[in-house]
Amino acid sequence: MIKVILITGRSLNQGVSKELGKFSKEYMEKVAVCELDPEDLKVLGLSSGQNVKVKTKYGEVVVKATESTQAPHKGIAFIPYGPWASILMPSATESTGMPSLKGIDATIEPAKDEEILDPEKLIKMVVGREP
Amino acid sequence: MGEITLKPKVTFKVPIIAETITPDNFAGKPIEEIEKLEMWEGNRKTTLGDLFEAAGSSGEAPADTKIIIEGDVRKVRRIGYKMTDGQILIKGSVGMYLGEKMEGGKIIVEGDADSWVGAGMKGGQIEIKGNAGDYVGAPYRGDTKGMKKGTIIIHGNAGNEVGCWMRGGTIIVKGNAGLFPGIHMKKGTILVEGDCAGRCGAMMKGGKIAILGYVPSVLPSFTFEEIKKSFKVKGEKIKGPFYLFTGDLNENGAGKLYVSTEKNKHLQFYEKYLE
Amino acid sequence: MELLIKNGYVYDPINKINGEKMDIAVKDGKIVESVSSDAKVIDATNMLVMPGGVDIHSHIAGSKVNSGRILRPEDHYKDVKPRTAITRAEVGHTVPSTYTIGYRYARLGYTTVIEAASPPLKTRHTHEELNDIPLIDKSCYLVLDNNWIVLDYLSQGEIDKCAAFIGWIFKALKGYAIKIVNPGGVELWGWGKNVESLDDQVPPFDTTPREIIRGLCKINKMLNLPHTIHLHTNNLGKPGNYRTTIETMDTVSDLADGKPNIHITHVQFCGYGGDSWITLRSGAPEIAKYVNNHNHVTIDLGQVVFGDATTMTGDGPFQFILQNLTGNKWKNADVEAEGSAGIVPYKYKRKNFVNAVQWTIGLELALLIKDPWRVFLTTDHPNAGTFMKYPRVITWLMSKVAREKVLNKINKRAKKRSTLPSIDREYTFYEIAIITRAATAKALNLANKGHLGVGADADIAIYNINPMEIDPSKEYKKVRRALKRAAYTIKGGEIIVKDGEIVKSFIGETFWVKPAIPEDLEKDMLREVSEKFKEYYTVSLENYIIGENELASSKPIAVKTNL
Amino acid sequence: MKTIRNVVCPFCGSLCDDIEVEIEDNRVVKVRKGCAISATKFTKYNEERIYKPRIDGREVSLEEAINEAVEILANAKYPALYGWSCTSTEAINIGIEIAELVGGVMDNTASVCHGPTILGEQDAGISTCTLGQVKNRAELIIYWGCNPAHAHPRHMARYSAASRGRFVKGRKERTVIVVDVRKTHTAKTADIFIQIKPNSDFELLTALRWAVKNGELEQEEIAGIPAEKIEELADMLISCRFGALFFGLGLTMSAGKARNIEAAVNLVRELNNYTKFVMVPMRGHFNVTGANEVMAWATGFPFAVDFSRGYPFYNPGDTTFVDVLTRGDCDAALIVASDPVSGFPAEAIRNLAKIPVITLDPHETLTTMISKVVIPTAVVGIEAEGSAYRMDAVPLRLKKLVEPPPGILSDEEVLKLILKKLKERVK
Repeated sequence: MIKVILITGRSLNQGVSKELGKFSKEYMEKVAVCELDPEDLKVLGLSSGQNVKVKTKYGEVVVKATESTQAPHKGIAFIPYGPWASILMPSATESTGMPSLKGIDATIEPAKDEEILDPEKLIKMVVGREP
Repeated sequence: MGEITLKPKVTFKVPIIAETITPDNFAGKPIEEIEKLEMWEGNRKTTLGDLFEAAGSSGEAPADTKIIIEGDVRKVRRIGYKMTDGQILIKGSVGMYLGEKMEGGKIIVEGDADSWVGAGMKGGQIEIKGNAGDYVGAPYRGDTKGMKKGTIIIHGNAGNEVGCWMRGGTIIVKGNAGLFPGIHMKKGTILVEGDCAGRCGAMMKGGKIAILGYVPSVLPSFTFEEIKKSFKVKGEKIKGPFYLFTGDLNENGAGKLYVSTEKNKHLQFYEKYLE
Repeated sequence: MELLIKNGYVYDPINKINGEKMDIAVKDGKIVESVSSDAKVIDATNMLVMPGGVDIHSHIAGSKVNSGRILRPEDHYKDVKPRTAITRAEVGHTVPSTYTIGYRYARLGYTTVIEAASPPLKTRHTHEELNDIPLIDKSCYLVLDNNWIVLDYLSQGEIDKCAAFIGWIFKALKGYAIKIVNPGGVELWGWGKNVESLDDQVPPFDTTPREIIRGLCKINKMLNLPHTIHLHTNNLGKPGNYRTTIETMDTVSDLADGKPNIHITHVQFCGYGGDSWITLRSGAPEIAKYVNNHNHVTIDLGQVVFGDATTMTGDGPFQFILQNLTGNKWKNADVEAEGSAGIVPYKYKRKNFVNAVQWTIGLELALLIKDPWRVFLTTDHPNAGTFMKYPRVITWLMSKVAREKVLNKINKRAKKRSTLPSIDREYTFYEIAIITRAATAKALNLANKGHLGVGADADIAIYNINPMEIDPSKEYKKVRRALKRAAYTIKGGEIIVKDGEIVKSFIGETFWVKPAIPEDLEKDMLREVSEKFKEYYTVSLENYIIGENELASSKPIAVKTNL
Repeated sequence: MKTIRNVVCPFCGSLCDDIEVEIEDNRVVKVRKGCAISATKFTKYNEERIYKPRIDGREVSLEEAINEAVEILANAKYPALYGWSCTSTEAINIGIEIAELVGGVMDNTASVCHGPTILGEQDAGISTCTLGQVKNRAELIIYWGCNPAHAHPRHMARYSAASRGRFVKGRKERTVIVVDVRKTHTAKTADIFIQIKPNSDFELLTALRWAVKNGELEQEEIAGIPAEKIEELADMLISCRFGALFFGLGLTMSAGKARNIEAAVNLVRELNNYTKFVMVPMRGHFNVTGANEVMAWATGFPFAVDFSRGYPFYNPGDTTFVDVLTRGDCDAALIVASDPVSGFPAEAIRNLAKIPVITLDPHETLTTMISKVVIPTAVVGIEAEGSAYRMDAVPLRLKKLVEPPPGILSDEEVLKLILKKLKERVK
């Protein structure tokens, strides 16, 4: 397990796959991911493409770890905007209207055999009922 | 002193605008008139009597009128709006804008208070036994008329921007404070007895801020002056020692920032600027 | 739909009617000779009847105004009115919402208002807001003096093509007149600089403010546009700038042919004597003297009213100076190849020397310029105060007592330096009708506005005050009260205001000029312009053009040009 | 087959208006000039389309759906109307009147992207410009907490770093600085990359301003950047002829939020005492700026407007949708052209799932999944026209290229029907 600062944001892949549909295979492939610094991957004993569990004070989610193309950023993990990222975010906005979607303390641990939930399962988990 | 007790009739879902709950509006009125006072439940205009069980009798003048609120009023906003005298005691937690533009009297909250406590307050005293939200004493967006007079005491923690655009008065936070205490401050005093998330006094032009606990750093636009033994708030001496900074120099400000030396060893490097 | 307004005291200067007791007949939105017996009758006995007001210079719509709204939430909180069955919610004080602007002008008895400065690239935005301003008719001036294509053509001396371009731009963007804002200075503001005189160079263009003004004045005549060039001077807001103002007026005097050929706007802001803020004095006497001796000039006041204002102009460098003086929040918004805009909140204080001098300048101009047909009432809303203060300004003009009451409260030094206390002139209702309606309509060449003759648009204001009995000089408070809330405002033959309240709401017309340009000339010009567009702009020429379908109620005015 | 030129791309805030599309039997078959996202948007807009209105998952007629929506909105004591950044200005304008009529909270997605930019502006102002000023004049360009290479793919080529203008001819004549927590693909193209510690932008901006004012920095390192480096940087900013700062959610979402923007505004304002400097927010959705503009002219406030008492009240933090949801204040919601469920924090989503939600969208989304009423609409900019505002508030006209599927109306048309019914219903 490693401690990281989690940031979220737009990515080209997220932008393109979004246009293919929120329930498309591509969207899940490109958005249910966590970009990590190669060194951090090493520490976790993982290689690109294996699953990790990301935990914050606010929630946890399983996504696919990928080696960042924007390294070095040891200790910083990136997840594109989307349902997988938002589960990890605080809802408090410090009375600004804006949740803190960048710079959250998080931990990351290997989760090779745990499944990545598709959007439907994810929402079911969040709202606690069949959508 | 006359006492009026209010109890919510139901658990509120949508926001309740209750700016009519003030000793000024209650004083000299029989219950049935108090029950007619206007309130808003979301987008429906309604009356105090529809939303609250009211009992007791008010005093002749605001000064001898005490309002006691029981039950959950976290959705109830603007209690004590522009009140000039008398007392409000809230036994639970309360919603936003408590004591907005308050001019006198006293409000006590036994639980927590949501954001904008004492927004643009002009006098009187507010005491929160629990925690307070963000923007304690602050004005609305774009406005520069922050708290001018009076005292706000928070026994728990306070959120971001305590005393934003403050023009006078005193705010005491006995717990921890979030980011930006005293931002845009012109005058007055802020005392944080616990830790502070940082960026104290950003863009301040004047006034005094003291942090007795830990601060991650001091803004680069503040300059270190000297080590001070103590800090005065409302005549009372608070023992230091403190690092004293002046700022915000970016605003040509002359605000004073006192930071405990013991709790902030990581700021020792400033001492090289002594002599 | 027929209306008969009976027994009112009518002030209709264009038709030389001066307080005559008479009836006004209305049919299908126009003034007519007579109406049938089943016409709805409005009893205007002992009331003041005038044409609907015509505001020649007000900032009511577009990117600059909206930036002011966004910048100033604190301006809006206290000035609100809930939605009614007829009206949308009202909100805003110095920078109100579009709906609020329409309702408030209508309550004052105004029925036509022109947005004073629209940068071409953002004129689509201006029209989207004009579409949402109810009741009044409106239009907008296009800022063209710092436009690169105009400057290229002027530097190269290609005045025909420049005229063709400007003619085309009115058709393409649906504007009404040529607005000039600190010519040359605003282009240099692109580099954080400014000009200081009419003869400074404006690199990289081989031209000067003087040449730009003269060029556009000639083009205005070539295109035969209904209004003159509408000019915000260089050096605006600087002590001593009254000299620049007079020089600017004089630089086109030789181009005049008996009619006005230049309008200098909000002259209060460019009527400063002295050489610093300490030695500041009014330059109004000198300017008035020039105007009295030259009939090619018209002006409007930009009268200061004490209290809250929001300064917003296309004069970026001026706004930059102002934010440094005040330390207030500052928005600057430059527009590629066209100009700039700046916004700074401001509060005019009686006891402030500079503000007090500014207050005297506007009134001195109005009182020292003899011909009311060439000096118009404005506050350059919201720069010197909101248009809601017009009734107050009118009473200052009609009553020496009202002026003295304020004079006794303003900064002493300012009072001592001002000639205002020595001026006895008091405006009559007839003259007020001229400077708020008749003269502005005439200056805009709006044949159907500003008068009540047969064929005119039935835009009528009725105020509950008896001009025969009242003495405005003494009872100015009554006058102010009456003018604040019209007894009736009639727009296009519809009663829209009764006893100061909106009783009907609809969207008025947006008028714009459509100059006829020789085809081949337009073709040549457009070929060059589309090339320049690729280099200068970030949008395509096609997407720059605004379709007539984008206007809620479009009223093109065809113009025969001398091209 | 016909070719349509100068099409405005309805994806990001860059609103590129030079797109060429080829239409064959009411389908876009080819896209030229657009970026990868644009090309996908124009050709794949029929993926996961909704073709029939739904109530509780059951297909119904448009009229039934509209009646249900009207009932929900008319009965609600505190309805919220949210989204609006991916539809036409005209549609948003009707949404505003609906909110006013039903006494609801009208918020747009700006509150979770550049809302803090607006809050910063409301305290300090902003020195900004249209993108052509940058293209024609900017010698120095900073990208701070934004990654156009990914989020606004053609921005650098058309408007900024590599654009060709009248006075500055291209990338070689400009200095490009990137400030970010990661070496983004934008950073890789920069002349200078400043890797800043997360959540310390405010400190760096404050230090830069102090250095510009020629003040002495008493700390050796700020935000992970050595003091000398900061002073060097300050000198560079002062000595350029025209500088532009582009900033993104790296500033608006990280610790300090609106105050980060205020610090940037103050830095730029300071720089204007020495040279010409401007800043432009990198707005995300194609018409989020338009949502702010039309709300401002109609209500005085650019987002987060509460009409519950009949007139507009504004206080982000109170009247913003995420806060309204998190506190569980609203009892119904109308979502237009947005998918909050895929982007909002869990607690907010849980509360949204508890109330009746009406959603207008061309496509299946996570939000339509939890909606009681779903009304499919046309894709604005492809199947419907309308106005949209670029990130620099330049208004452009979106084109209608093809016919929408049979029976599908635009957001504007559906909202008009709802408003009409509401006016009869609410009296």
